[in-house]
Amino acid sequence: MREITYQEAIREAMSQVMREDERVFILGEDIGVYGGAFGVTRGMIEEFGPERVRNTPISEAAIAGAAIGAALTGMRPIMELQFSDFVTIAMDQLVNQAAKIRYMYGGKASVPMVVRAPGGSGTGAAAQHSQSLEAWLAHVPGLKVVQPANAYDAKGLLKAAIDDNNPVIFYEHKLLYSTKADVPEELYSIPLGQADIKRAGSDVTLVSTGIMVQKSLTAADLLAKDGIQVEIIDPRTLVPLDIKTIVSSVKRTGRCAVVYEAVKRGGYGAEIASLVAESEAFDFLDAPIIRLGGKEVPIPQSPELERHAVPQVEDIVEAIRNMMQKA
Amino acid sequence: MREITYQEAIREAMSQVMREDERVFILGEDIGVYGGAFGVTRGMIEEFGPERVRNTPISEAAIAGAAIGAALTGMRPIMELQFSDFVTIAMDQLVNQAAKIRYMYGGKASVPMVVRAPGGSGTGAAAQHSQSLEAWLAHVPGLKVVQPANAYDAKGLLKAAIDDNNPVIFYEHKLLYSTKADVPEELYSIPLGQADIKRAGSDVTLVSTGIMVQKSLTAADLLAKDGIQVEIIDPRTLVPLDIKTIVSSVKRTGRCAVVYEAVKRGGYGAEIASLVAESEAFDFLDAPIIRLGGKEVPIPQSPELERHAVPQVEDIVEAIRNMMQKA
Amino acid sequence: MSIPLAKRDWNGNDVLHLYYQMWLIRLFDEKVDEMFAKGLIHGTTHLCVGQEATPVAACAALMKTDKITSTHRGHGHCIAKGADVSKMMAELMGRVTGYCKGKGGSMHIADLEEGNLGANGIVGGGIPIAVGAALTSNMMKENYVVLCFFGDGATNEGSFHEALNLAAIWDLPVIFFCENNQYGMSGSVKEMFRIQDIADRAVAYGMPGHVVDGNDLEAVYDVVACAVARARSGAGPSLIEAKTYRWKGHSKSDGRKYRTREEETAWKAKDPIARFKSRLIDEGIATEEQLNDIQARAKMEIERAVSFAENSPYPTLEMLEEDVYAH
Amino acid sequence: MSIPLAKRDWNGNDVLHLYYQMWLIRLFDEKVDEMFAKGLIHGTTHLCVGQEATPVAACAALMKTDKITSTHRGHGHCIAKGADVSKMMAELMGRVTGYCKGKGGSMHIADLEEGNLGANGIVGGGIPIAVGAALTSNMMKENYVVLCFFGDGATNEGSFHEALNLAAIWDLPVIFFCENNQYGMSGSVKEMFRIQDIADRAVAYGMPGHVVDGNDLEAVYDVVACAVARARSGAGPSLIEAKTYRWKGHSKSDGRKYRTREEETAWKAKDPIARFKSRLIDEGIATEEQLNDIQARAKMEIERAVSFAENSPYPTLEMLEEDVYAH
Ligand SMILES: Cc1ncc(C[n+]2csc(CCOP(=O)(O)OP(=O)(O)O)c2C)c(N)n1
Ligand SMILES: Cc1ncc(C[n+]2csc(CCOP(=O)(O)OP(=O)(O)O)c2C)c(N)n1
Ligand SMILES: [Mg+2]
Ligand SMILES: [Mg+2]
Repeated sequence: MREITYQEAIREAMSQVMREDERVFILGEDIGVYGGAFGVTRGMIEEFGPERVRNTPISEAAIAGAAIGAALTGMRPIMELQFSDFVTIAMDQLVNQAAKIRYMYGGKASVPMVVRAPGGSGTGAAAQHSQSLEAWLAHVPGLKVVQPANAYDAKGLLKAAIDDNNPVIFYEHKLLYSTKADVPEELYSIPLGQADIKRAGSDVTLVSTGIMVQKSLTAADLLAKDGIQVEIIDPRTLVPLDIKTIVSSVKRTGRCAVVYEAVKRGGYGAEIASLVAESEAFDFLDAPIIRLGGKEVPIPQSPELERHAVPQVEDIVEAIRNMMQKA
Repeated sequence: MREITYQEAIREAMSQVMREDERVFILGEDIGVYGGAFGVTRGMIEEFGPERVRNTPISEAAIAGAAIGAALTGMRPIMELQFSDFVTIAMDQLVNQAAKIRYMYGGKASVPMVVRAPGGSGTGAAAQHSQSLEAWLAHVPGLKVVQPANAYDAKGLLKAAIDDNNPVIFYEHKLLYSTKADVPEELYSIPLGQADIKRAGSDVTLVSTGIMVQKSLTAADLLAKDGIQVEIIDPRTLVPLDIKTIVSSVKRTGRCAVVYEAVKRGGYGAEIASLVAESEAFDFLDAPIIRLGGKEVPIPQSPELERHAVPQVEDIVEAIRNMMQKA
Repeated sequence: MSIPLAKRDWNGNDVLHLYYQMWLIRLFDEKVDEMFAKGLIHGTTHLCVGQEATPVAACAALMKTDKITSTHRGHGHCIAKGADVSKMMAELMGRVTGYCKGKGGSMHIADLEEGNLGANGIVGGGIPIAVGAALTSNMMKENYVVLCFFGDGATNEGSFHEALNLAAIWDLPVIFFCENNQYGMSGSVKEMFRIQDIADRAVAYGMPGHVVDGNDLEAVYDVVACAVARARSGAGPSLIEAKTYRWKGHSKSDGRKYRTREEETAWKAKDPIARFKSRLIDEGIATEEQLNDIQARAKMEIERAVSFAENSPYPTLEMLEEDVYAH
Repeated sequence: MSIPLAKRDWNGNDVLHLYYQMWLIRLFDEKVDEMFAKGLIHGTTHLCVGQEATPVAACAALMKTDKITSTHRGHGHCIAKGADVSKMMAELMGRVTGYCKGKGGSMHIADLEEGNLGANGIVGGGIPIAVGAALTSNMMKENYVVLCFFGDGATNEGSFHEALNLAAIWDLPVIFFCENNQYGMSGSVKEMFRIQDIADRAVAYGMPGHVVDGNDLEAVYDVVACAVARARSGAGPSLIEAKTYRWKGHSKSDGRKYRTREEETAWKAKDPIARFKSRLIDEGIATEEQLNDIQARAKMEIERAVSFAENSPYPTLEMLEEDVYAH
């Protein structure tokens, strides 16, 4: 199989779907000849033209609203938020409109749209361009939230997101764009709500999301040298969440850690930890459930500060080691 | 001491502070002669005039931004969001500006402002006017989040919020406005970050926020008849959170339940439950930590559906009973 | 006004039906007012008594396949676009037979079959959605136009601005129709704008702007018909401002302190229904008696609606968690 | 342009100092470009080479006590308002001696002492904040004015609209200054607007709008001075649109596919610095040699800034969690 990048995988999924379904189109800032701030749509306007790869003014509320109106009347728009931080401007449309329309209308309408949102820190772009705000969206009934951790997942999950008849927030991570994986050329779908065991292990269940999956894999290799076998579960989608896979793993390992880049306080990892704490796995727990998340700070620009603002491999290693010592 | 309503307590705190400090003023929609959608500012424009009780156009982003700019240059604005749901429109200003300015500027500025936000369901106002979105704001470093459960707390916490040198989101609950409590006439301050044990008990620790405190108190009375002694802790402020008081209670009771009106999935109760699960109280737990929160639905209009969308007294009673049966 | 009523084609509509519709709207909202006062309706509602000419005239200029977006003050729009008042009344009363199964209530009625994409509880929230619906028409060559209703207050929201610009640059078939009833809740247009005519805002987007007497059914019809023709031909959007007045308070419990009783009386003298009635009689289209019969027929229809609603069941509790996600 | 340079008072500024400032801005940004290419600066940056006349002229028309708000493309504004380029360079390099201790970086430099309320990474984010700062001036009778910088692209954000209306109805002392450099990232003004002049948007708020050649320092100075006088006298805000051009790409890695090399060349021929230089020589204010000396002095100042920054320490890790909240 060929290796392609996460960025290419996303572009490929969009392009393949757009070749098949004329209702699918993309809209967003600078997605035309510029190719998007991260180059994800590069070359697409050349293939699909400016009608289906629509450059918009800098108006996140209107872009989201236009996507909603188009979805409500039969299209399947993909909106690119240039940085996921700008979701702050589109919140009313996404939360009060997209998420609720179906329910408020008694099930008589649907809003099939995808919001692609590049998130995360690590590029030195500072506090307003580095956030991980997926917990907000995951709190809202009516939205689905996807967070692919590698190129393979990105392609399959994006296909599923586009096919879904609901508004789906698709969180990409800037630092993952250039990472590679084996990705089939043909289109395939990974069902929303299916966790993936990224590594099997017996000592501790590590639930990691987004870019933390990569870091957890590296940490697990290091921990394996100490004889600690970490099982890494990537939920892949926060809503719907495959809590079953997580709970059954914790029942086997007796230990649970949750790692996410978002600010620890109030991050979605809290939901995951709480679900474990109230599940049947509780009786199997040999140690407190721990969470590693971003520090309670806006992301700073200075490189070392930025690095230390979110969990790194060494933090994961240390936390798991401590956890294994307890109990 | 005299009894006054929650609404009166809030108005009294604002008025008393405004008499003392000319930098404090209020801005928002229809807060002038109309007195605000819930009557909280009634009579204030008559006392303080239209300069300090400023009616604004329907422009939540600009209202928030104007408050920020005023705060940054020496004022202490209080912004009234007509319904807390409209925070969706002010999110960029509150999250990307107010919360981060101090940090981004290396500590050289401060943004002392209060955002009063009436939240919650129960008035039949349906999905776009009934949300409890405090978890979003509590996830954001740089913001503080307050949620008073009765008139006494409302007055003291609002005074503390106005005195605080940071942006404070002050979540009021519509159904609490008409509830009464003994409230001192003179101005007093309740420190942010100090939980209140609303009822002492030995069998289970019930952490309740906002309107759920009242419901929990009623439930506790019913449970006491069965011989179940519930300890009710009201954190009063989500950020900063007095986790110490919670943890020490759970260590005594061995059981923890968290009740909140917001949608259960991703609500701030998940943060509280997770903190308990990773704390030293873990080893004292005799049963899984449970959460009661809103159902995963937009709030419906039809009265019975609306009632059932969020925890009610009977749900709390039942959950605690079940919890006591286990273990 | 110079063209005799009988010589107009009214876009295929029977001119007396327009008269009937105005009465249906007025009597519907008067009934709602009465039922609200009696506690028979839960929640909130916004009445458009006095503003009957704008929805009726605007919708008369549309084809059945054309679409509208509506607002919190949406009963008139809904009726004018062809809704069944029984299902509307059932919705307001939270019954399962309502347009939204009772989940939406007054502020969220949608009637997709007739092309009503829905009311909206968020001021300005529907404007970008209308643009998106027009985008579908454009991309799929469906040739429908979208008429977007909103109030004067809504034109101070950022969503108005972003949406109008987007529609303008993409030449979308939207008619932005502002019902300027002089107040956004308590905010007078005299205080909330430094301009005389909201229609002048069209200049900012390079689209035509028109001011029209909103209590003159014929004048409104003419200006909308012209904008519809323009939109349908691909020449792009227009902004229309219709000056009118709401006779009742903003919503329940409005003391109307922000305006004088004299002003109200002066506007009531410009009753759009009475005015049209005189025209019909003066031009010999119908006799006073015939017109009174029409009014009586509307009254009966409203009575039927009330008894339909009162005899309808509430949604069952099982329905609470349905309709959140589409499959 | 008709007034001889020597006869102008330039608001107390030395005319040669303005020339010096333009060079300081250009050389600063060219140095940043170079260092960025070499990997010496982390993160992102937006250069204003070619746009030196607008900040220098606009700030010259202000008093030291007046304030500005700035944008992502803010180095010029910052320097023109009196910042120390050493502290700016240190900030870009993430050093503790920078304006924000290295926490903010290029997009968040604030210099409160000189009245620069800060750059902003959110397009349009600073506009409502400027209005708030002007509100303080008004309420506290501080008599300062606020000059709010933003780009053409920002005028399509809702925040622009809401903020301008608010300033207009409250007659606040703000000058809304749009640097129309023809593009918002890749979005050409020709595609993103249906109007010729952004200044025409002033009509929507009932404030004066002015178009000016942004590469003509004198013309910009005159129009700003006039708007400042108006604002200071209490007559309210103005909107100024200065037409200019950014010579470099939008930020790092911009292939500039959305515009032609011919267009760039044509604009470079309108170099604002060269133009002002000719004026100074033609009017006999300075000789070519003297002007070259000024330029050389600016170059030295930039070199000093670089070595200051390079020799400055990074913030320590303990500083990561400081400055989130004010005490
Ligand atoms: C975003 C938002 N802000 C505020 C409100 C509260 N609110 C509901 S209707 C209304 C007045 C709207 O005025 P206008 O647009 O003129 O419509 P009208 O009520 O006059 O028909 C307000 C402030 C809201 N629903 N949504
Ligand atoms: C709300 C928001 N949307 C998008 C961006 C990404 N972005 C940064 S600068 C820019 C272009 C801004 O154009 P303009 O206002 O004309 O300023 P210029 O860059 O030309 O100086 C864009 C789209 C952003 N930072 N903030
Ligand atoms: Mg109105
Ligand atoms: Mg620009």
